[in-house]
Parts: sequence; C-alpha cells; structure tokens
Amino acid sequence: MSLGTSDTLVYLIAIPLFSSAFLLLGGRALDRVGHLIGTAASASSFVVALIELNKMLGRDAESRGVTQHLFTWINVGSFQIDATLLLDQLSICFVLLITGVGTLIHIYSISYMAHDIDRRRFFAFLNLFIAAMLLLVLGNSYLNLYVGWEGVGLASYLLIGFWNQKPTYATAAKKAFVANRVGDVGLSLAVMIAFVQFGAVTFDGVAKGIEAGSASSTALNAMGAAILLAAVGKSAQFPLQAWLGDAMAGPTPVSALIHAATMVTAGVYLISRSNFVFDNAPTAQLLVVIVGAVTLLFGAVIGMAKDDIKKALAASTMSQIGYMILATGLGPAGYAFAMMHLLTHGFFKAGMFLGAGSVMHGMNDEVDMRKYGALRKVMPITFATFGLGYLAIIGIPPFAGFYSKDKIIETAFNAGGSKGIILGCVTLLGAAITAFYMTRVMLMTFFGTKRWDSAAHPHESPWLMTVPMILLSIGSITTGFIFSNGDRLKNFLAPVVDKHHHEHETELLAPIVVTGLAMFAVAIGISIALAKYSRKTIPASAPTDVTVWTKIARRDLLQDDFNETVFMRPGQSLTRVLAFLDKRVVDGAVSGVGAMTLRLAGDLRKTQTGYVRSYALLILLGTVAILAAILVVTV
Amino acid sequence: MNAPNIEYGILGPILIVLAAALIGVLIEAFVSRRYRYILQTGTAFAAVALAFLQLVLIRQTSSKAAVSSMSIDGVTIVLQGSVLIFGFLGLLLIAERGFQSFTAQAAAIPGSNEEQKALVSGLQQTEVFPLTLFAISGAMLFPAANDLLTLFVSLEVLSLPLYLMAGLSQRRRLLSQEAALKYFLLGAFSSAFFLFGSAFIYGQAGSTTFDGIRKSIVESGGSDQFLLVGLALLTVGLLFKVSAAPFHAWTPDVYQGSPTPVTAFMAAVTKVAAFGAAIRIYYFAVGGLVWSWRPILIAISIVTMAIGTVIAIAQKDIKRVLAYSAIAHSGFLLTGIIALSKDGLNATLIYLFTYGFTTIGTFAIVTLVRDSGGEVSDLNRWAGLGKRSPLVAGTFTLFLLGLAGIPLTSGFVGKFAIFTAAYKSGNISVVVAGVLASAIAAFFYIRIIVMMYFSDPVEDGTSVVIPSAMTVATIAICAVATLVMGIYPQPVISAINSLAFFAG
Amino acid sequence: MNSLTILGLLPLIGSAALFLLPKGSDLLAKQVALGVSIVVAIAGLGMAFSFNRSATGFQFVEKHQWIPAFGINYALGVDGISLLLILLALVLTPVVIAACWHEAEGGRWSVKNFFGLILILETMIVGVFAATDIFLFYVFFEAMLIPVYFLIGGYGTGEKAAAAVKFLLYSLFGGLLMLASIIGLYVISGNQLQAPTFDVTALSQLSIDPVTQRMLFLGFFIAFAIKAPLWPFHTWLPDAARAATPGTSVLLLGVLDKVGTYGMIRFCLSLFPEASKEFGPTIIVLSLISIFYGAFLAIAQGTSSGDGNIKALISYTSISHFGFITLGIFAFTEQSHSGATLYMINHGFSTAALFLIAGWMISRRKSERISDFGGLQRVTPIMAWLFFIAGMSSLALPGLSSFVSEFLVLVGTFARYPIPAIIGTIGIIFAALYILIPVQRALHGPITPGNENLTDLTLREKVSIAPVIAVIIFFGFYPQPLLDVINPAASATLSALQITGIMGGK
Amino acid sequence: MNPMNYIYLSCILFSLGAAGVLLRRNAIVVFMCIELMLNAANLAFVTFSRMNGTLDGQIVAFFTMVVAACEVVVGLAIIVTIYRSRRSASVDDARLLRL
Repeated sequence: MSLGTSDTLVYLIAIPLFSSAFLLLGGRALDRVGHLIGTAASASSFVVALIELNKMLGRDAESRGVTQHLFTWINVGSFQIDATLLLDQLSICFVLLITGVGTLIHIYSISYMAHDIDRRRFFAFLNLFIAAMLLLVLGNSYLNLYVGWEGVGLASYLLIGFWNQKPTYATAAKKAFVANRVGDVGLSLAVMIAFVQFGAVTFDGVAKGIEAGSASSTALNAMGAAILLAAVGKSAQFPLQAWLGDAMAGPTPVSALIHAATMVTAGVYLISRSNFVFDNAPTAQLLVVIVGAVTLLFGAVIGMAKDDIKKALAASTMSQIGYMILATGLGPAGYAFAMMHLLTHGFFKAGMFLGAGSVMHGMNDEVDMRKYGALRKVMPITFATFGLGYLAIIGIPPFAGFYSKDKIIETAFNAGGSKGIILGCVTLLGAAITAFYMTRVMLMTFFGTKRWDSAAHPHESPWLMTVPMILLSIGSITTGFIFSNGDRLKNFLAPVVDKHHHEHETELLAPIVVTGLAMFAVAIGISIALAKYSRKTIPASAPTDVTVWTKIARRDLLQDDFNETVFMRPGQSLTRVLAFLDKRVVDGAVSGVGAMTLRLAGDLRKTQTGYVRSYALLILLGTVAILAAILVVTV
Repeated sequence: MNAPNIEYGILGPILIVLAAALIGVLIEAFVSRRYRYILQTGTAFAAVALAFLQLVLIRQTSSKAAVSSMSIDGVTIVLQGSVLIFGFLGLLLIAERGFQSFTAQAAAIPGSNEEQKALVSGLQQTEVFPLTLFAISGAMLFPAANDLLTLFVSLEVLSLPLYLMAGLSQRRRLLSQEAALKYFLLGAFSSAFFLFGSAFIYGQAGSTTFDGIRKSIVESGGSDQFLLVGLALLTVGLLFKVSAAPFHAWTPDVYQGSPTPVTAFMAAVTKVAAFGAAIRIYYFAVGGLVWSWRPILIAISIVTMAIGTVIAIAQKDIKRVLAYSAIAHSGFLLTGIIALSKDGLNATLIYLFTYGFTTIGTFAIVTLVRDSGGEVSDLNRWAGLGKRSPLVAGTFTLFLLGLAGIPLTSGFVGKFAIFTAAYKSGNISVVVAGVLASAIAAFFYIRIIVMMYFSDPVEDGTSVVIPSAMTVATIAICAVATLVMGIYPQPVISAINSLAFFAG
Repeated sequence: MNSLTILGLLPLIGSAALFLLPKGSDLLAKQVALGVSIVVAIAGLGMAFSFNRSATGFQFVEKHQWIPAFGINYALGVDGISLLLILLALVLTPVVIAACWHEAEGGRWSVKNFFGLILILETMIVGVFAATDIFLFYVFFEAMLIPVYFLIGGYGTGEKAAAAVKFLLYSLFGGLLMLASIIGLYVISGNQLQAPTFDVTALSQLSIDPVTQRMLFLGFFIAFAIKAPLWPFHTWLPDAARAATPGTSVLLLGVLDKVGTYGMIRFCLSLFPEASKEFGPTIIVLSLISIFYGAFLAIAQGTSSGDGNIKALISYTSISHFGFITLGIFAFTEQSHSGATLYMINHGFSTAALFLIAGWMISRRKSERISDFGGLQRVTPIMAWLFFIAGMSSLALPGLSSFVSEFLVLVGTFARYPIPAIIGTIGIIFAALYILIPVQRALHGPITPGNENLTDLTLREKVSIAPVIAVIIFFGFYPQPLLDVINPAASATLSALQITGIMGGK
Repeated sequence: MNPMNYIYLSCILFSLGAAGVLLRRNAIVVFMCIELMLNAANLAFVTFSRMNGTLDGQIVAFFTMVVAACEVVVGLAIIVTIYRSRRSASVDDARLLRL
C-alpha cells in the first residue's frame, strides 16, 4: 500500500483545537457565541473530512492512504517520532463518525445545555475532545495515537466531571481517568515493545518489522496483550469496565458522543489498527476474544438490572463494544465487521442517548425509568427516534444493527472448532439478552402507565435537539444496509486490515441459519420482556424481594465491590502504613541517629565531673593506654 | 675555651618580647598607677610589632641557633609569625577598657573591701600585660626548641603565665580561680609526664637535642623500649597542651572560667605553639619512629574528634561549646601530624594560621554580649541576637561557619588541606572520621546560628555593648582574614609552602 | 571575563544593591530584584542562542587559576545539560520574584533581604551548574545551602527553623561525604597525572581500581541522592517544603534539587563508570521504590481526612518524579538519559507551577490543609484551572512537557531493563491518583465554607505564571529544541561509560 | 651497683607522686606530689646522664629545679588566692566548672 501526502489533514484537528483554546481563553466575553463557534468548528472539521473522503474515493483502492508530516516531535538517538498524520480507509471511517455524529451532538447540546452557565466551557471541552479523538485516529504511530488517547481521556474526565460541584460526579470523573490510566500503561508498554523490537513505533514500521520477522512470537504476544490492556481500559471492557456506568454523570450529550459513539470504541480502533500484531500473536488474539465475550455478557447482564436509563444504555454500550472486540479477535474476517458494528452502533446508540437526554430534559433530569412510563404520547419524536434505535440495536432487519451484529455472530460461529461454537452461542445469548433489556427500557419509558413525579411536565424537546435525533435515527436505519451491501465496507477497509486476503474459514453454519438463530434469540428476548413488563404495572421503586442474582446484577455484578476489596482498601491501608513507616522508620532512622547522638552527648558530658582529680585520673589512664599501645605495637 | 656563639639576630624576635616582658614587670613595680596602663600597652604592642618586624627580616633563615638548642627555620618563622599575630590580636582584646574583663586586684578576696576599693578607684593592676608577653615568648620558643631541655623550659614559660592569667577574671572570680587551679594542677601534672618522658628519651638517645635523637633512632632502628616509653610520656605532655582526648578535660573548664580575652589568646596561641612543637618532634625528632606513634595518634585523633564534637552538642554555655570545638579542631589538626609529609606540614601550618583568626574572632564577639553582670555566655540568652544586633550576629555566623569549615571560609581551606594530606598519606580512616565529625560539628554550630536568628529575643537585659576600637579592630581583622583566606587563600598557602622547611 | 562569569555575577551585584537599599524601600527592592533577574534571564537566553548545538564538550569555557597550590581552578563551562539547567534557574527566578511579590512580608527579616537571598542563590546555581572544576563545584554546592537555609528559616511557616536545620544538616552530611571522595579523587589524580587536578575532564581519564572506585562513587552518590532526593534519603524534603515559602520551594525543588541528579550524570557516571555500572541495578531499585513511595505518600497526604498538607503533597510527588529521573540516568540508554535530563527541566517547570499556585491558594485561604479548600473552580476559576494544568503536567499528560521526558525515560529503560520499566510504567496510574485526588478535593465539589469570598488571580500573578504554563504546553508539543541541546551531551556521557549493547531498537 | 636500679627508683617515685595526685585532696599536697614526680624525672635524668656519660642530663636536672621553683611560686599564689576566697584548700571543693 503506497501512501500519498496531503497537506490538509492538519485542519481536521487544528480547527477544533484552536476553537477549544479560543473558547477557553476568551473568557466570559464569549459566553453568548461560544456554542456557535464550537459547533461551527466541529462542522468545519466534518466538511474537511467529507472533502478528504471525496479525494480518497477518487484514488485507487491500494493507494488511498495519505500522510502529512507536521514536524519532528521527539528525536533521541534511534528513537525518532514525527508528528505525522495518516488518513487511510480505517481512519476516515472514524473521522467521519467523530465529526459527523460530533457535530450533531454539538447542535443538540446548544439547546440541551442552554441554561448552563458554563455552556461555553462545555463546548470548548467538546471541541477539545473532537480534536483529541481525531488525533487518536489520525496519528501515524502508536505514540501519536497515545497523545490522542490520553487527550480523549482528559476530555472525558473534564466532561464527566463537568458538574463536579457534585462530589459523586467528581469522583466518577476521577474513576474514569484512573481506569483509563491503567489502560494507558498497556499502550505505553506496547510502544516500548515496538521500539525495542522494531526500532520504530509507526504502524507502518511495526508492520514491516513483523513482516521481516524481527520479533519473537513472545514479544508479539506481549505487545498484543499490552494493546489489549489499553483497549480494555479505554473501551470499558472486562475487567476495567467499572468506570463506564459512573461516567454517565456527565451531561447526556457527552454520554452520547464520548461514552457511546466514539471514545469508548477507540479500543476497537486500536486493535483493528494493530491487526498486523494480532494476526501474528494467536495467544493475544485469543485473549481479545475472551475479553470481548465476557464483556458482552457482563454488560448485557448488568443492562437487565438497571433502572437508570443512562446506566442501562451504558451497560448496553459495554456489551455492544464487547461484540466489536470479540469480532476484532476473530482475525482478518472480523475487523471489517467490528468496524461496521462500531459505525452502526455509533449512530443508533448516540441516537438513543440523545433520546434519553431528551426524555430527561422533559422530566426534570429524572433518570429512573420507574418514574417514566407512557411517554410515547407526550414525546412522539423522541419516541420514534429512540424506537428506531431500539430496533437497530436488537438487530431487527433491515435496521443497521441487524447487518452488523448478524455478521459478527456469523463470523463467531465460523471461528472454527469448539471456539466457534462457544463464541457463536455467546453472541446469540448476548443478542437475546440485548433484546430483553432494550425492550424493557422501551416498555418502561414509553409504554405502560404514567409514573411521573407530580412536578414533572414532560414535553417534547425543541427542534435543535430533535433534528439531530432524527438524523441519527436515519443513520440507524440505513447505515447497515449501505455498509454491508456488496461487502462495501469490508472491501473498502481490506487494504488496511486484511492486506493478505486471508481465505475465509469454512462456514460452520450457513449464513441464513445463523440469521434465523439470531432472530429466534431476539424473539425470545423480546417476548420475555413483554411478558414481564407490559402486563404488570411497574412499581415506582425497585422491588426488594428479588433473587440474590438480581441484587448482584443491580450492583453491577459486584464490579465496584471487587475493586474496592481488592485494590482500593489494600491500597489505602498500604498508603497509611507507608505514611506511618515514613515518619517512624525512614525519617525515624534519621532523627534516631540524631537522638542517639544527643543521648551519647548527654552521657559523655557526665565524664566532665568537675573534680580535678578525676581529670588527672583520665590523664593517667590515657598515659597507661598509650604506653600499653606503644609497647604492643613494638612487640 | 670559647664562649658559645649566640645568634642574636635570629633570636631577636623572642628576645624582644622577652625583654619587653621584663620591662613590663619593672613598670608594674615602679611606675605610678596612673601611667601603667598606657605604658604597659605601649610596651606590649611595640614589642610584638617589633618582634614581628624582626621576624620578617630574618624570614629566610634556616639554621640552628644557641648551640643547637633552637632551630630557627621556615617552620619556626611561620609559627612564630602566627604566634605574634595572634598574640597581638589577643593583646588588643586584653587591653580593651570599654568594659572590665580583668580583676583590679588579683590578690584581693572576691567581694572584699579591698577589691571594692580598687574597683571604685578605677585603678587597675596591669600585670596581665607582662604575663601575656611572657606567654608569647614561651609560645615563640616552644616550636623553635630543638632540644628537650629548651622544649621543657619553653613549655613552662608558656604555661605558667597562662595559669595566672586564667585566674584574673573580674566577674565570677571563683570560677576564674577554680579554672586557674585546675589548669595549674593538671598542667603541672602533665609536664611531669613530659619531663619524665624526656628523661627516658635522653636515656636512650644519649642526647637531648633533636638532632641527636634523630640520629640515634636512625642508628638503633628505634626499637629500644626506653625510647618508646619516653616517647609515649612525652606525647602525653604534648597532647595535654593541644587538648587532645583523653587529656582534654581541663579545656572546657579553663576556657569557661578564664576571662574571655585570655581564653581567646590561649585558644589561638597555645594551639599554635603546642602543635608547632609537636610538628617538630614528630616530623623531625622521632619521624623515624612513625610506625610506633602513628597508630596511636590516629586513635587519639579519632577519639578527640568524636569527644569534641559529640559533647559540644550537649553544652549550654557558649564558651564551653567553643572549648569542645577547640578539642575537635585538635583532632583535625592531629591528622596533619599523622600524615607525616610535606603536605601534612603545610596543611597543619595553614590550618593553624587560619584557625587562629577565626577562634580569636569568635571569643572577641563573646566578650561583647553582656548584661549588667558581665558577659552572658548562656546560649539560651543569645536567642534573637540576629534581630538585636544583626552585624554582630552576622560576623559571629561567619566565624562559626569558618569553624565548621564551610566553603568560602578559611576553615574550609585548612580542613581541605589537612584532610587531603592525610588521605594522600594513606590514612583514609582519619579522613572518614574527620568528615563524619565535621557533620556532627555542623550541628552545634548551626544550633547557635538558629538560636541567634530563628529564636525570638528574650527580654532579660542581654545586649551587645559597643566596644572600643581595639576589639572592633580585632573582630574586623579576624573576619576579613576568615573570609579572604576562604576566598583567595593562595598567597598564604604559597608563602607557607615555600617557607615550611626544617633546618637539616 | 567570560559570559558565564558575568551571568553569575549579575545577580550577586543585584543582591548587593538590594542590601544597600535603605530600610523600608520594599517596593523598590522588589522592582530592582525583578529587573535584575529579568535582565539575567534575557542575557542567559541570549547566550543560549550562541550555544553550538552540534558540538560536544564544554562551551563558553573559561579557566583561571584560583588556588594553584592545590591545582584548583576557577573553571567554568557548560554543555547541553548544564546550559539547560542554568536556563531553568534563570527563567524561574524572575517568575518566583514576580509570583511571590508579597511572600516575604511576614518574614522574620526585611523584604529586601528575601529578594537579596534569592539573587545570591541564583548566582550560586549558575556557579554550581557551570563549574567544571570539582572543587569549585563543591564550593558552590555547599555555599548554596546558606541562602536556602535563611530563606526557609527566616521566611517560612510552621516548624521552619527545625526544617531549615534538617535540610542544612542533611545536605552538609552528604556534602562532607562527597568532600571525602573529592579528596580521594584529587589524591589519585596526583598519583596518576603529572599534577593533581580537579578538572572534571581530566579526572574522567583516571583509571581507578574497583574497590576505591566503589567507595568514591558512594561518597558522591549519597550526597547527590540526598540532594535529589532519592528514597531513603528524602525525609528532609517534605519538612522543608512544608516550612518554606512557595517561592523558596520552587527554587528548592525546581532547581536546587536538580544539582543532585545533575551531579549523578556529570560526576558519578563520568568519573566512576565501572562503579556506576556496578551500582546501576541497585539504584534502579531505589528509583522504583522512590517512584511508588513518593506517589503513595502523596496520596496519603491527599486522602488524609484532616491534615493533608498541599505543600507536602507536592513535595512527595517530586520524590516520585526524581525516581523517574534517576531511573533514566542509571538505565544507561540514550533515550533514558536524554529523557532524564529533559525531565529535570520539565519537572522544574511543572513543580514551579504547582507550588506557585498552591502558594496563592494558601495565601488566600490562610491554610495549607487540602480539606480546607474545595469548590475553588467555582470561586476562583483561573487559579483552579491553572492548578489543574500544572497537575496534568505533573502526571505527564501527553501534550504537556513532562510526558515526553517521562516516556523517554521509560522507553529507554525498557530497552535495557524491561521489568523495571514495566514497574515504573505502572507508576503512572498512581501519578493520576496523586494529582486527581487533590484536584477533586481542592477544586471540585461544593464550595467549602470560608472559601466563598476568595479572589481570583491578579494580573501580576497571571503574568508571572504565564511563561511557566507556556513552557509546559509548548515543550509538550515541540520538545525537539531542548532535545537537540541535550542529545550530544547525553550521548557523550554514555560513550564515556563505554556502554555497549542496546541503544534502543534493533 | 647497677644504675638501672636508680631508674627503677625513679619510676617508683614517679608512680608514688602520680598516686598522690590522684588520692590527696589538699591542693598543697597534690602540688607536692607533682614536685615529687618532677624530682623522679630529675633522678632519671641524672642516672641516664651517668649511664650515657654525658652531662646533658645533669644540666637538665638543674633547670628542672629552677622551673619547679617557678612553678611553686605560681602554684602557691593560685592556691593561696583560692584558699582566701573559699577557706578551703581541698581540690574537690573546686568544682563549679563541670559538665
């Protein structure tokens, strides 16, 4: 794959970055136009992206990637890092998703955040996020990616904690940052391994190095595992998933953009981008699959138990990303489908989050679904767009989710051997649970009886909010078909993620059978949900006479309890012990020497008795000692 | 039979001081009280200045004198020069009349009418000046002695006046007299050891001259028991004078009890003289026995450093702190003797020269901090001095830093030179001990600085008196010397390096 | 006179002028101090532009005999490492003076003395980094302590006298050990060369037997480890930082402590290559302990319910950072070395920012306890956000300057010692904690009672911190100018070590 | 008679003197003990002079006597003064200066 050059890539990042800086430094003077500037910046970036897409499509399939060298960033000995951007088929997908969905969410936020005194700052952070996320997908090396990687982490931290005057929100932000940092350790290690093994940290350099066989399989597996750790942190995969639910503390547009559509999928991007590593690191690849499969079910189970609409959606996000990660772990066959699911998910999940935001907007920021009910009549547009997203996520044909999820299930079955069967069943089970909990969300929110607070006067949201929702729901209807028709996306991405044109494994089940099974699973999920939630009235507070399993699920499968017991408590104890030791032992040794000298001084001082005869005795003793010594020396 | 030839020229400096001392005695006896002070000080300063002048004139001398009983060589010149300079500075302090340090009548009973009368009439006996001059002449003779007999006599000429001077304090007479008594008894006790040791050395060497001893060691190989016993006892006498442990016990008591100007004088001058004599003995006379005395001196040096620095920490009286500091410095100085090399010789002389200024300056400042009852030497009452008299506190800080051997003060140059010499001679253990001791020593110097600057002043009448020009001049000279020799020591070092040779 | 001497003398002259000012002319004193330091900073930057970046060895060399009897010269010269450290000091001094305009007013002594001491300190710093004669270095190394001692003891808060004494004694102790080693080197040079010398280049040519080398190395190393400070020689630092004024802390942690790590590079490594290699692994372990130890103790300050002290917290983070620096130094790769050197600069700026802003917070709130803050982002947004940026730099967020250096250290270390590098990398998680915990407690959350009426930064404060923040951001994105200066010096150090094998990459 | 016997005698005298210094409290007696030590040294000098066949030792003995006389002058002066102020010549009473 030969790479051209372009000198316009930098604008993608620069526009939102400068806008962000401008908004932050501009101060209160910009309060009245800040949101417009921010939205315009995001939109301009989107336009640039469209132009780039147009240019790219105009080029030959094998030379669609372009780079732009900006400057030498770090150069020490053989460690040479250039600030270079790379736009290829894989990154353009992300760029469009980020800027496209991003712009819609900017527009939505204008209205959603209209009454917040810090709206300007909110837009500045959103722009910062866009810039960082674009850097993440445009960097041509692991280290450039890393900058964006932490950049989105920062933006995510700032936005989760946007209302940090509330201590729990501030804690949630911190938790997200720290969990991400754990992942960052993985990415750091990956860079180090790459540098030591290949002397390069660019994607291109590493790929060539692997091709040249300059790394042992141990090294590659280690690098793969490190990358997986990074992905796990960023994409809220098991076992670093705990932060995502809390991250819903951020304003809902943030949840839609960062914690559903884009940032949390960065792990999928990273793994897909590192396909050359995983294709040669079977152990690491297996780990990827396992992580994906576990998270898929983990998220789904949590989703079943949540009454908080945003947390239910967050759990669903976790689960859906589990699908994507699982797909990337399936090798060349899976990358394209992972990407496809990522893109379709970007649309429908962002749409649903915006829908949830719209509901909250109308319900005085109430998030408990038990206080909702029968909202379809008062919020028709929200209901419609959310409903379309719902159909997409549970995988009803011909909505977008059907195409992407179906392909993943299919690929999972085709993974071969017992692995294929297990993975296939897991994905099917996941599909069924997804159908169950999403139906539950639909029923509790939009159907049934009113369970509103007396103060609530639900109403449809203004057009600035509904239009983005409508546009996203159109995406959730159409994108699946567009991408999968004629394997369009797969072929488009092939030069990047499937360079070697691997032959497909033999099919375990015919595609139509898989589809049938998936539909069956979905149908089961829906019907259980209908049976459980459509007939009975839903209590306004969560029932307490539930099985222990439900309780566990409500507690996020004890993820926080686990972290608390295993990491935080011992960590806090260790901290206290160290603080104590520092004072008593390390510093104590220092002051101990001092105190000892003082005591010695006090004791020795007593030899000075004041009796002249004792001084004389001292002299005599000294004389005897010297005499003895000198005679001993002689003998 | 010819009368022995006496080289009056090169003995001039000593003779001048000695003559002046005798004149001082006559003045004290015959001149009316009213004129005594002016005559005494005039004589003393003139004599010291003249002696120094003469010393400068004969600085190139390197020969034996007075029938080989003395050696006027470069080392002597440097040491005598140091003694004269420190003697002069000490005299300046002793002559201070802005406040009374000395008793009007030493013979009077403390608190008696006699004493009261003498005090009121303002007529002060001035026997301290001839005494000082005698001590100076003894101190000049001590390092020049090239003969056990001369050495002993000069030791006594140096010591006897000091015993008396220690008892001359005006305030706290009892303490002062006790200091004199202790100093005297212990001094005499140790000089008995010294003399007894000399006898044994003479018994083996068959000669009292250093040249003879040196020759006999070369011939006999030095393994004779008499010689070694003699050397051991002689060492005791010398170590007593330099206040090395375990012969140091007199130092704090005497330093504390003596009038502070005398303490200043004795701290600087005695140290120079005693180490001067020690150098000549260990380097010249018994250099051939180095294998026997070096281990002992190493042990004593280390113990001295340790005792001096550690006990100083627990002291509450500024003069006692400085006394222990002086003990510690003796430990450092011994490393120069241990080195037994030209470097060691140079370093010891440099150290003595720099140390003298700093220590006189330190005590000079102690004389200034007073209340109605005289000097205030209780450290706690020095609190907040930095606030009350920043200049005095600043100068004192400089001296303390000099004693601590902080770079850019002369103390560091001396310490560096002497440790380098010791290291070079392979005696790394004393260097390490010295370094550790310096660290401990830093503690109590810094404690005083903290006291002065970081504690709030206590309102108890402690104040700094405005001294006369003499004390001011002393402090100024010492401060400048401490600083200049810290920043640009080269002239002094090269002068000492080029002079410091023994006459063969 | 050569440019380095002039550079060093200027602040000294300035301080002399300050001391001569009449009593009560505080404002004039401040203005003079600021003016002098700005002139010096500009002069230094001007000098830096004429520095030849492609050459190795010392530049702006000057040499005069000082004490020829001991072979001591007044010899100055800078290479890339020392040049940058001098610039760090020159830039931070005016920042500190401007930022701490009112800091000296509650001190024991006059305001002019405070600024006079700071200017003296600046002279000492220039000297200590520029000295190429070990004796001269030692003189500055020790003399430097005195102004700091008075700055802490005279203008600090709380247990200031005790902290000042602890600092001084601890440093003196290390210095004396180093003195013993210096004497040893000097004696050996006398045996091996025609004349004994203190010239660092000449001394690096000596061949010293392994046992002696080990002893001498330890003398130097312990002195520098105390200064740096490396675990377990660190306990003076939190006390000193707690007691010192923020401005003093900036100079102490930001600049002075770099003498320790600088000394390790300049002296330990180049004079005792064999011993350095021998002790390398041990020191790496100590570095790792420092990284985590500092982090945990910082977290302990942050999470402590009542008396968590913000200045102590920052000082503990520095212990962690110094762990990274020593890790880089003793990993012996080009990347780790350049990274460690760059880290010294970056840490200087990010810690300066943290301390200055913390100082402003403290002076407004009249409390150093983290729990007394809270909700500052609402009350004093500019101050809060600047603190946040400084914190982000401290936790090495990419795009801010510390990241580049920390990553270089880690990647360089990984090339030689993978496991320590992995352990060190885990340290970045705790970095996140020790920054975010105080951020949350001080800046976020509801406004703690007592904070409602705090005022935001004044124009003077904004202007004084601006260069620091600008440097943090600029060199995060474009560190190459600094690296270009550092690289030749770093590889020269390494080639002197004659390290063969991995230089990173295959 | 073997001249070494005189040396032994002088050693004994010296030891007696030293013991006296340590054991006696009266300052005058202490001082006399010191004189005894000096005289022991004198005896040694004279004996060695005889053994070596040189006169130096005898000369030293004379000088020592003179010096001892000087010491007496100074010593008695000090002791008398202190006795006058304290009404006690016990060396153990003089211990204001200590620690």
